[in-house]
Amino acid sequence: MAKPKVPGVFKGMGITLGIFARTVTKGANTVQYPREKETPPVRARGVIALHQDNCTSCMLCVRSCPDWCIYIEGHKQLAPPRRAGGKPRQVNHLDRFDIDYALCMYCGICVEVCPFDALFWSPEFEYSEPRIADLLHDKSKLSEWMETVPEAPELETGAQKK
Amino acid sequence: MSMLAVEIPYWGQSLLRVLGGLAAVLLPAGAIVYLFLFKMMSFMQSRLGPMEAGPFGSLQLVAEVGKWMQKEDLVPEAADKRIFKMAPLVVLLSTFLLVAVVPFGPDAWFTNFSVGVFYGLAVASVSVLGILIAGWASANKYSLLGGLRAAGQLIAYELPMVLATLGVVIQAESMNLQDIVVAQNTGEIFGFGGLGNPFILTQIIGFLIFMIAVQAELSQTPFDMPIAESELVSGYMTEYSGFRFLIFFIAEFATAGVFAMIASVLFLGGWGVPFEWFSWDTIDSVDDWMNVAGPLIMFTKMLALTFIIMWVRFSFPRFREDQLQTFAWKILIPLALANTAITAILKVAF
Amino acid sequence: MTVLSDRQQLSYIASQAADARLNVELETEGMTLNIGPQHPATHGTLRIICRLDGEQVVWAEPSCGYMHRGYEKLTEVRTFPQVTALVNRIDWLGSFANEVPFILAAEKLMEIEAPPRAQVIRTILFELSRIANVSLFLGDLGVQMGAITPVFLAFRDREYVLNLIEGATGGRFHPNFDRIGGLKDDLPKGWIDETRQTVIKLREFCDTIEDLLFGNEIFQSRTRGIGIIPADIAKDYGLSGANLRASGVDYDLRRDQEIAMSWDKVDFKVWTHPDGDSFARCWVRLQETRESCKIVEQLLDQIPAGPVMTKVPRIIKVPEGEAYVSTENPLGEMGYYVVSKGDLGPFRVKIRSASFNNISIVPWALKGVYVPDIITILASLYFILGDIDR
Amino acid sequence: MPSPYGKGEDDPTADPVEPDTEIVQGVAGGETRLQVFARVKDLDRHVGITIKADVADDQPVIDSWSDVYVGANWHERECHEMFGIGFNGHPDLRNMYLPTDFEGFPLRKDFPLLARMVKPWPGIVDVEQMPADDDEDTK
Repeated sequence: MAKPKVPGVFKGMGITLGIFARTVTKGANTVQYPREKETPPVRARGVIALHQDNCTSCMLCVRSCPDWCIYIEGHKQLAPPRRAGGKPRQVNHLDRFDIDYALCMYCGICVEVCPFDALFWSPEFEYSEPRIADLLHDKSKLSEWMETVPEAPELETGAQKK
Repeated sequence: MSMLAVEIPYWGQSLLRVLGGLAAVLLPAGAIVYLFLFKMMSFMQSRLGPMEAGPFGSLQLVAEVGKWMQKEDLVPEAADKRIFKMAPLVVLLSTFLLVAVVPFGPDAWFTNFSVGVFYGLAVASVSVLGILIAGWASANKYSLLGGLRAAGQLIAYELPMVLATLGVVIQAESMNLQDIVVAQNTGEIFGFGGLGNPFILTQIIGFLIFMIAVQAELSQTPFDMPIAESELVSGYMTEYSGFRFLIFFIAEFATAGVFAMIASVLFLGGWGVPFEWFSWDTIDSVDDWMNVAGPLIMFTKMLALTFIIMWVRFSFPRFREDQLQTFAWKILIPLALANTAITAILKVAF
Repeated sequence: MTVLSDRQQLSYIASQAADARLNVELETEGMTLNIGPQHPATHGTLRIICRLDGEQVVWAEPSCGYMHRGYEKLTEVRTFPQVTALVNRIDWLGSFANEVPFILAAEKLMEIEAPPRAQVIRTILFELSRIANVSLFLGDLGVQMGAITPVFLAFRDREYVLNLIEGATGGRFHPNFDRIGGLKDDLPKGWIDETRQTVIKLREFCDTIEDLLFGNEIFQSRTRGIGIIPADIAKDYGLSGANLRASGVDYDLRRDQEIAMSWDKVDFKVWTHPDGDSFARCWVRLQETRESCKIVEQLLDQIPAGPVMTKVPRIIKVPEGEAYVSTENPLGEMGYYVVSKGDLGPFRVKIRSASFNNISIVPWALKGVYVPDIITILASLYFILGDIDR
Repeated sequence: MPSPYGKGEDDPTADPVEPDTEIVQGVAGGETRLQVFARVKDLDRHVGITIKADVADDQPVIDSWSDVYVGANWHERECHEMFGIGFNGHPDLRNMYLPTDFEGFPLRKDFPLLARMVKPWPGIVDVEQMPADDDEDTK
């Protein structure tokens, strides 16, 4: 390069001073967490939300979870017929649907394998608990997460809808 | 010390000196830690540093001291208990002894030895003992390695520092720090006295060698083999925790402050501004308000020099200790000797 | 590129032999030092037992197993999708790069191939995870040598790449985005031009690190001529990746084998360095990061339209057989030998990880070396503990 | 291995299916139970071959490659501790990962994976029948 060969030692010091000046003038790259919050991307896998009505307790997610951290209990019961005068339908009623976030490794296989689209990802990540036992989110807690589930982002140009 | 127009009994003077000494050591240490270690380092790494404690993290140091105070300071079971407990005090002791000789104003000084420089350099090497004791007494292999490396390095860099100050002493014709300050502020360069004659101009080699030696004495980054975090975990300080680690921490930054003060006295004209400006000619004719302004001027010069020390610390990797030794013995000492010789010859010639 | 003249290499080896002879005469009794499982310089829990004589290493032996999670046993009780979720935790810094060879091996067994769009996106994410992995190495290199600033720059610029990976796959470290027959999903809108800006930032990062660290004379004196590994010894120990190319062996799996990825659509230079010392290894990795930026930029313009997943049954039963696929992972050559019995999960998966061989040279490389150089050589070999212990 | 798919495939009332530890000979083509294979690659001609060797059932010992290829040293140590295959001529066959006093060879199929034994498989639970339908109560 044309400029005289500045010995590496001083060039290094020049760079640190440059960053010093840039931070003083333009501000740092760090986010002061409790005050400013960085919004995670739409697809971030923060927490799993449960849409209760879709769930027919078919146990597919429980069986395909590598960490065995989903627990489901349900029972069959009769539901009012769809059309008047029809036979009462047999419906699986969900008694218990727990996900133990202490074990979960956020791999997303359950959300993907669910045939009835009952599980969704939401980028919420601030649900740490002082006691590890509280990480076992029950049915109602999981349904609370449903509001934080974002719309699916449109895809890049050239993507073909599956 | 009769400047307050009231006769202070002798015990009062020594009490004032003790409080002054504490302030002269701990205040610069606190300022350096906050300004450079917390804020400047983070700005150089594109982050903001501590912002939570106090406005802009100013009370972070208070928080840290509080944290270290209430932490339990362990003494390893196999350690040599008595000297393990004594080591940090020895290191801090050398800093207080050193600050005793630094002049802060025409009358604002702790002691006015005629052999101030000689005393200062002798006392500065006491900290080597403290570090060696800490390394040996911790009964930990990493500390032992750190301690031995520190011993080798600090002794190797005493010599260039002494020889660098030799050049200054020859030019100022006195070992009394007060005279060195006066010599710098009254002298003139080729007849123009407006800038005084700070020895940094004529002793530029001596200044560079002195700063490099100070960097090594403080075991800062290019020379931080003794506290090589990535190898020896934290060298001789590995086993220390709680209050003793706090003493080590304070000692490290207080020594940085005091060495920067000594460097500013020797090379930047210490507490004085060129006497030409206020048409003073000798030390006695300096006005009394200089006793208040002197420490402030000294503080700013110290901060400037510490900025350079810390700036080097945050942008360099680490020497290996044999490279470090060859750099001291084969390059710095011959250079310092040459510098002393040239100064002596020029002194005799002019 | 300065070529270390043979005279320098000979003088380095002669000086070490002289020191070794000196120690023998003095019979100073050595000290056994544990660079223990809990140590700042090992990327994870590697323990090196070395016998020191003064500051010089007489004998060194790494003892692994502190992070052995038994992957090969776990894969035998899991189905194929579950194994992908498991397997990207081996080299947790460039984790998308772990899934790809396993999925390619499974696809080879099923004789299916991902659609072109999926192959290009896979290669882009592969190179992005390489940039994330190696940029952390460049920063961490500074810390091993004592310079504190580069590591913060590395983590700052690596965040942009991780945000990209999270934007597309959902997971910053464990994307779990690869499926047999293609990808789980397509890229979100605006991802491509965000990648373009990130790549520019990454190039700036490489230049900053080069000026701040590689140009530094102290850094060069700490790394040049340290830990010289000649080419034939590197081949013998089975080194791979940048460690091999730094010893002058021109071997890169991305170029030298046909594989169902789109590296052949891109022209990139394979960097080698003749010296084979620590500086060469770090320097080759720096150039490779720049190459990866170039690859990503070229690929971004060639993403074909079309589906991202081929026709694959919902429940995948891989037919019986065995397949070995290896790719050029950020750490070196990583390969999976998958044996399937036609079941839901693999019968046996042998994971050939790069750092396992890269670290097997440590006993040879650390003989007669100073203590600080142990850290230099370990830093330049650049291993991840999950890779060694699996 | 409990089948993760298909509700009907496993009936919760039946006792859990025993993992079939019966050794099926040579899935990957060998005659005996254990088979050692090694991959050698020539970096200049970019050619790699996998060499397989059947190991006798009663006495699983094979010659070591470590004097020819030093890189094989660690691989053989790992193979020895995981499968119990002896390598004669190997400089030091110490355990690579497992503690020195670990008995048993973990990667053999008949070695139990404790993690899966300790915790009951949550997937075994099934939605029980209608209370009124049949008499036997499964819960």
